[in-house]
Amino acid sequence: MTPMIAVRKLVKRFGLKTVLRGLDFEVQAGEFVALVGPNGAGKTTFLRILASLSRPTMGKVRVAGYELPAQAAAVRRRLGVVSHQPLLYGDLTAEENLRFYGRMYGIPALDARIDEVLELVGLAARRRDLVRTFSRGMQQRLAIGRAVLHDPEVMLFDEPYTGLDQDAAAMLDEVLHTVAARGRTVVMTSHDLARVEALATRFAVLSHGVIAASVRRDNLAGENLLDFYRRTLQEGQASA
Amino acid sequence: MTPMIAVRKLVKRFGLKTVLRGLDFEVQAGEFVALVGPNGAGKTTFLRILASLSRPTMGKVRVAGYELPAQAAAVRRRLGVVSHQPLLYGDLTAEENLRFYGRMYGIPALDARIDEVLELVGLAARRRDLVRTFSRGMQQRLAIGRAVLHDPEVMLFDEPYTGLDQDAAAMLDEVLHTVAARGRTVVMTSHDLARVEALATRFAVLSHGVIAASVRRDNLAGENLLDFYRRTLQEGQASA
Amino acid sequence: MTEQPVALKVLNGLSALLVAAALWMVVFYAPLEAVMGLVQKVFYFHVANAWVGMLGFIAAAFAGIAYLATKDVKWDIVGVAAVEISLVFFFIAIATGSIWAYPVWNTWWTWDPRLTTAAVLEMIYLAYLLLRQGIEDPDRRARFGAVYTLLGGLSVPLTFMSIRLFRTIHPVVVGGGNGGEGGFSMTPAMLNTMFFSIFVFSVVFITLFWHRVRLGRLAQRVEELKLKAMD
Amino acid sequence: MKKWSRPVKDFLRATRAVAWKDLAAELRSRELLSAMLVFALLVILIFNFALELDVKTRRSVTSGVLWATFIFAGTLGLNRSMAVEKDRGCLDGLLLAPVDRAAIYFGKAISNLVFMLIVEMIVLPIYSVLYNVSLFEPRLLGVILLGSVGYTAVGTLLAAMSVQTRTRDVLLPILLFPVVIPVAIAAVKASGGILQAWPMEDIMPWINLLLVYDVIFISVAFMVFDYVVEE
Amino acid sequence: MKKWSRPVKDFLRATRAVAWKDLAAELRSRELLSAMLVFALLVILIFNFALELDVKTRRSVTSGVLWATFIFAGTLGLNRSMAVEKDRGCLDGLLLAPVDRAAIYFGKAISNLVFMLIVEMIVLPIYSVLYNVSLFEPRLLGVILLGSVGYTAVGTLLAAMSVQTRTRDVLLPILLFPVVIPVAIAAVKASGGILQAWPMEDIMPWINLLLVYDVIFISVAFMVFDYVVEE
Ligand code: HEM
Ligand SMILES: Nc1ncnc2c1ncn2[C@@H]1O[C@H](COP(=O)(O)OP(=O)(O)OP(=O)(O)O)[C@@H](O)[C@H]1O
Ligand SMILES: Nc1ncnc2c1ncn2[C@@H]1O[C@H](COP(=O)(O)OP(=O)(O)OP(=O)(O)O)[C@@H](O)[C@H]1O
Ligand SMILES: [Mg+2]
Ligand SMILES: [Mg+2]
Repeated sequence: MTPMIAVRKLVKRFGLKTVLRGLDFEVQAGEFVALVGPNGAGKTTFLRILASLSRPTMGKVRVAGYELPAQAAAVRRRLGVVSHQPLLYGDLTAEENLRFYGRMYGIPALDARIDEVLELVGLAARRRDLVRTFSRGMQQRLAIGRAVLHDPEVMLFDEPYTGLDQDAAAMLDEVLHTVAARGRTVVMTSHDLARVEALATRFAVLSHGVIAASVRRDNLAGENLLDFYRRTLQEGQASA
Repeated sequence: MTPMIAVRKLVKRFGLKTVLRGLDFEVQAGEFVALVGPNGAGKTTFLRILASLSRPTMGKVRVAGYELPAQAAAVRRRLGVVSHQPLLYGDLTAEENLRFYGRMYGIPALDARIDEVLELVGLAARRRDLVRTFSRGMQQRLAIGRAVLHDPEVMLFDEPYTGLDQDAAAMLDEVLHTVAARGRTVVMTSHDLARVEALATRFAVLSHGVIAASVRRDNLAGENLLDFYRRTLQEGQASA
Repeated sequence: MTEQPVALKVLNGLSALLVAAALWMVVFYAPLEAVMGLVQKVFYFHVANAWVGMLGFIAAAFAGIAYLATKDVKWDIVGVAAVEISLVFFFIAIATGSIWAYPVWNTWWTWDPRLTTAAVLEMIYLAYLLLRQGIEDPDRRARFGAVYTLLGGLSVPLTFMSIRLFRTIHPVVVGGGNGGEGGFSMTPAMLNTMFFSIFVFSVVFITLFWHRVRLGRLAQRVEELKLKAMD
Repeated sequence: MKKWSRPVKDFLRATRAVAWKDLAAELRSRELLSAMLVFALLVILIFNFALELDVKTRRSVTSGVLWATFIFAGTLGLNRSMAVEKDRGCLDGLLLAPVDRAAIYFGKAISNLVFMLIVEMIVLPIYSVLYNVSLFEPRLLGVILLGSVGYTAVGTLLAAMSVQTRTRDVLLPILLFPVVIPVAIAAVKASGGILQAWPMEDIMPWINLLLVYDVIFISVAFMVFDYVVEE
Repeated sequence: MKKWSRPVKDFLRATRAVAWKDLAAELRSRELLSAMLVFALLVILIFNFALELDVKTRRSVTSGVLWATFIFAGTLGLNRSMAVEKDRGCLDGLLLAPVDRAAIYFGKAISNLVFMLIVEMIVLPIYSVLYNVSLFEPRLLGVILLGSVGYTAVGTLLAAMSVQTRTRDVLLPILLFPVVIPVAIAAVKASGGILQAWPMEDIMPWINLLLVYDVIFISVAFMVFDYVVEE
């Protein structure tokens, strides 16, 4: 089976600053990988490269079987992204936002799909309200709807729980479970190790620009994720 | 003993939208209160009123023995605030930022105090660098330094852990412990109930514009904070 | 890297010699122009600076294309160097033009198409510097800079052609009539002096350019070492 | 008519979607148009005070004042229209869509052009009432269209750049004005010529210049837009 | 000299601190000043095209063009100077300090005024070279000072308002221009009178009007600033 995401010797520099230093990473179809690491480790940078928003300086990146950045359009078609920001237009209604993105993706039978997604994220009642009148939690809900609208094979979530209250977080948990149950591939970053521990099937620690360790949940062997994380960072420091 | 913060029948409206509906709240000197509640409950609004950044529509607010908004200047002198944003000037260095705020507060022996604070938040080595070159974690550190610069009696923290990694969070934990040990009063909001549970001496749930429940850590009686929080919100819903 | 290469040292000396030679030619070799007299001598530096400046702007546009195609920082350094030096040269052209204009046209400045397009050209590259200053991320700075030099390059031909396309009072002496106020026909000695000073300023340009690129490289090294130290 | 191939159809669909969402949002709030319009009137007012326009001078400067007004108001519109994209990270949202980036550029350029034309079509009659000059001349409308196309073509590109800088509040006019001046000159001259009833052969060179710049700006922007939005 | 009381001293200390940090930041980057300056030159350029200013009309419109330039460039500066406060939530940081809000207002207004005056002092000589008019007249400088004081007094207030709105990218000029027009007219008339050597008794009414507006604007801004920044 070819992996859904395959990254080899990925290097990313911003000017002279090297953020990713020869990172190797592989995700099989249907896996749910949690990407953890300290502030400024390069998690967002890495996800932006996977999302084709940023170009690798060196290295090979394949997503859903297509090469990046060469076949970016094919990758984008199969990708759903939730980032720090909601990527929504404040001056359009919830429905119009989805309609716009639906058109950009060329989704057939768009109206039916929009109804479905609004139902999923619990915004059906507010569909005709302008997004800028939405609270932070509601915007995040719609951002999630936007990301799953075209039913992507691969989902990238960058700290999606930031600022969400318990209810909204539960909603997101549910969406993630549904997505995972349907065999979609998910990569998610978070600083909330407890939450991540309950969700993901594999944990990868990004540190000093490489994946310093990666472990399947089944293989944590009783060790809790926080300890594993701490140990990985210390070993990294010792070897550096 | 007069309470450090005393709020009676506080109402705050934005236009027609009532966010706080007759909120009562009291904090004794030396208490560490965690303010929790769903998205859009009004936590930020409430803290901004306590910080004198926003005017109450109705009701009485006393902080550190002074009336708000009438004696705002006296309150401000005794207040330290960490908000979502760092409140720092990107075009000034770390040191210049602190010097500026120090002058605004009229702090005597400012240079010595600046050295001390930079040491505390671990930025002594970067004191002459422009703040806009700082990473998010470093900006948050300096924001904390800014808030404690004038050694305030009351501290207000609005989701200070957002986006911080484990190390930076540990640093903040330490600052909060020091502050609490010195008998300062702290009010902090957060959605991370687990973290809050370990820190605060009292928990207050803000919901539907009032403090729906408030409990001291000692009185949680084995119930965990999440359950208490859930129960409070449900009771609120039932009675509404 | 820290020591100047021999070729550069030779160029330094050569530039100084050539400038001296050009001065000599302008003062003693080139004949006095009959109508305008002494100020006409500014002509040789005026044209040479303008030419070299405009060529530098064009070079920056090509460096921009090279950067966009290869994403090699080298081309960014080349682009900035070319723009910065050309800005100075071109400013000298404008200033000498102004000095010439005062006795001949009886004003320091007039809004003639040539003068205006020249001023606009200078502004474009000032805007370029402001653009770079406003961007933190070095990649983006280089990319946006490259795109902007490309757009700016479009204005160079217009500036050059302005005296040949529009009715202006600025004279044309090369490959054109004798139009304008203050035009004159060149004697062979004048022509020689002009070409020689264009050559001299080109050499000076290359020398300065080399220095500036070296400076850019060194600055880059410093940044690199700083980053290493911080890691 | 030959059936268009699938990529072309996708391209047009995306372009239409981008333009549509700008127009839909604006149709609801009308805040961009009203801001541009009010600003345009204020600029005319300022010109009026600054120049104490009297009947004699008025005629000769009409086209200049009009274009200066369009340029200032246009900058406001371009700035706002791109700021909307940066607001909640929408630019990333656009770039994540599986469409050619050029389609995004054309979508934005089209909506910007439409806003600009609407403002112009309202300003024209107001101006002609205020200053008692007749401006209804089909050829004038043609020139305004050509000028606006060139202006928004390069303006959309530069707005996409400036909105990504730290000094985004101030940078757009500084980048845009000097680059767009050739278009502005040609437009002022051509419209002035039409209003003063010059013979057509005197006007045509300016219209041709406008056409040349439109083509150049559109093709350059089309080619480099990718570099402006990528990281 | 009588010793000032403690509140007054606190007030002055805070005002100085606010102005100092703006000036310190600007002294380092100089990006605001250079942006205002380049923009001012561009505005002059555009006016020049728009109006084809010739020597005869030039004299009578000098003061108008100058003031329009100052007004446009000033808006740019005001916008940026307030945007800096919104950037990382700094405005809240200012408001949290135990100082009178009026001190914050005066601090910002002073730094804005200083920026504006610096730009004006650079634009004046450039303008006088470009248009061959002499502008060195102590009374003219006095009028410019008075006009700039009125402009920044109300501009600082309105910038603080517009930066807090959703449409902050476009709102400031729309709010500011109509309000500031009385000051602008008085300033244009007074400077025009001085440049055209009117008798002093014809100029004085305008200067008095300027003074009156300065006083009114400063006192109104002083009184309402509190309402603008609080929530
Ligand atoms: C501030 C005023 C001036 C500016 C900005 C200016 C600008 C330029 C520029 C950019 C060029 C080089 C382009 C070219 O060779 O076509 C040039 C060339 C030249 N300038 Fe000027 N100029 C100014 C004033 C003058 C004056 C007052 C005179 C003489 C009356 C003059 C005489 C010439 C001549 C003869 C050339 C060579 C033209 C040719 O190529 O045939 N310039 N000027
Ligand atoms: N556009 C950019 N230009 C320059 N440096 C950048 C850029 N984007 C990111 N960086 C740098 O790259 C490093 C990695 O940043 P990134 O945002 O990927 O970290 P992260 O792992 O997502 O951190 P966090 O947990 O705080 O979100 C940081 O040091 C950051 O300063
Ligand atoms: N300036 C304002 N104008 C209008 N409504 C406002 C304003 N500020 C806040 N609100 C509204 O008041 C309510 C409370 O907002 P607030 O930011 O205080 O919530 P919060 O408890 O901090 O939520 P979160 O957990 O998402 O930070 C929200 O519905 C919000 O939309
Ligand atoms: Mg991140
Ligand atoms: Mg909040």
